[in-house]
Amino acid sequence: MKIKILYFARLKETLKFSTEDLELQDDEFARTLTILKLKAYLAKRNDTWQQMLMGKLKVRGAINHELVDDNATIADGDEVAFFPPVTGG
Amino acid sequence: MKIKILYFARLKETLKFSTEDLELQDDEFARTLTILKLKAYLAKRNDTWQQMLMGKLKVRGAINHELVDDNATIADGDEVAFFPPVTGG
Amino acid sequence: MTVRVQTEDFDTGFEINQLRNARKDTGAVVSFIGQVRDLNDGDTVSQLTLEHYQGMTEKALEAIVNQAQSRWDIFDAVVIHRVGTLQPTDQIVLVAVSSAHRGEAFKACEFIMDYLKTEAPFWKKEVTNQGERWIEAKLTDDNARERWHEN
Amino acid sequence: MTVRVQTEDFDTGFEINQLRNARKDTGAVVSFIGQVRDLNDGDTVSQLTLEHYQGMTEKALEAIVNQAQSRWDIFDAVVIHRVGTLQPTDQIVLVAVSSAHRGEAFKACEFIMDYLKTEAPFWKKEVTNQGERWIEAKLTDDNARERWHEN
Repeated sequence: MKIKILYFARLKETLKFSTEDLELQDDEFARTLTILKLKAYLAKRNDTWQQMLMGKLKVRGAINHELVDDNATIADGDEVAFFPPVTGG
Repeated sequence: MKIKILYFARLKETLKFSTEDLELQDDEFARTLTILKLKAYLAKRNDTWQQMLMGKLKVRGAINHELVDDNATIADGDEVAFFPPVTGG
Repeated sequence: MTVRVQTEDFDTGFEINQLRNARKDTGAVVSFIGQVRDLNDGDTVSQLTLEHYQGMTEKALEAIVNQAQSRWDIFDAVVIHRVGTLQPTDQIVLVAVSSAHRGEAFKACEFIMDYLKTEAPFWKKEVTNQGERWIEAKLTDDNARERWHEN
Repeated sequence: MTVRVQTEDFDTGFEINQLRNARKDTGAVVSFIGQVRDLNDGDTVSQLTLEHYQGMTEKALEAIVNQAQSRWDIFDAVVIHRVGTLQPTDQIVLVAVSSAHRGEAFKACEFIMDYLKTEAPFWKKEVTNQGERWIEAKLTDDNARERWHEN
């Protein structure tokens, strides 16, 4: 299973990542992958990732350009994005 | 007692008056003159005046450029105006 | 505050930019433009004439803007209303309001329009395919104004 | 519907006139302009940078305008949002809505702004006399959007 992940604003700046391609083994974990599970998975990378994705900061997720909540399911080939609450206008 | 009266829109058009100076004897009637009393007084001129000022048409009054209701008192030297409900904007 | 009653057309972009640039802490400008429709009550309109009560009109508009300024935290407001003879798509009225944040500007702009519609001494007469007629005041306009008493 | 995300400035007067003249039965155009303030949370702002999620932004804005069109009887809407680096008094966003009558245009315009503020993927970073900082989302913006669920 292959997904693309994008990071924006404070997340991009602190994680020093704007985009990455992630390949996951096609197992139970991948087949039931949600936004929350993916956050927890990425948070294991190190303290900074833990803090940014599972800390106090509110992180919103999008799948294929649609805002989704933590329980939304991620499928093979999806474009996932993580960002802080939006502040345009 | 001398007042100035202005007429607008449908009133002006039907009464064929845009403005007039009215002189009233300085008696009890004049001293207690209200918008409603003035309407009734003018309405006696003929059927058209009766119809326009005391008929079905809603007539609004202003004294010295301020919208007022029927009970507002008119004083010597006042500028009184009669017109239909406004329709600008 | 700017209040003008005029026969000439106005330049909306210019007026809005004046408001925008007057203060560097301006964050929001809300504007309303009303224009002549080619259709009213199902009939085709070819011309609209606006009459007003010279001497009272500006005072009434200023009183409305003052009320808006006392109710909401706005910076400035522009009201321009045309009189005379107009054609469909001609501009009739511009109301523009500036403020720090959008909520206040939206409310004040709509408030000014709702009051203008019911308290400023303008009257419209239209030429339609059915002939000439005075436009009647609308109950919906009275209701729109009444809303502002509730809160 | 017009939705644009761009670094260049826009001409409000031009955009509003396009909307005005598109249909002869247009009676009302309501517009909102948001601009960079020189002051935020008590600090002097010298610069603002807007980041966005290219690919999602236009779709999110179009979805918001579609929602407005399904809720209110409006004719057309324009949304232009700038990205990149801006200075105080620079324009950030224009939302303009046309309709037959003013009530619908006011509601749709404010609705679009409230949803844009909470659902369109833009992020602001400002340079102030206290240094650089990301602007935090405001609870008042969430509340502004929530209002629209009630009626």
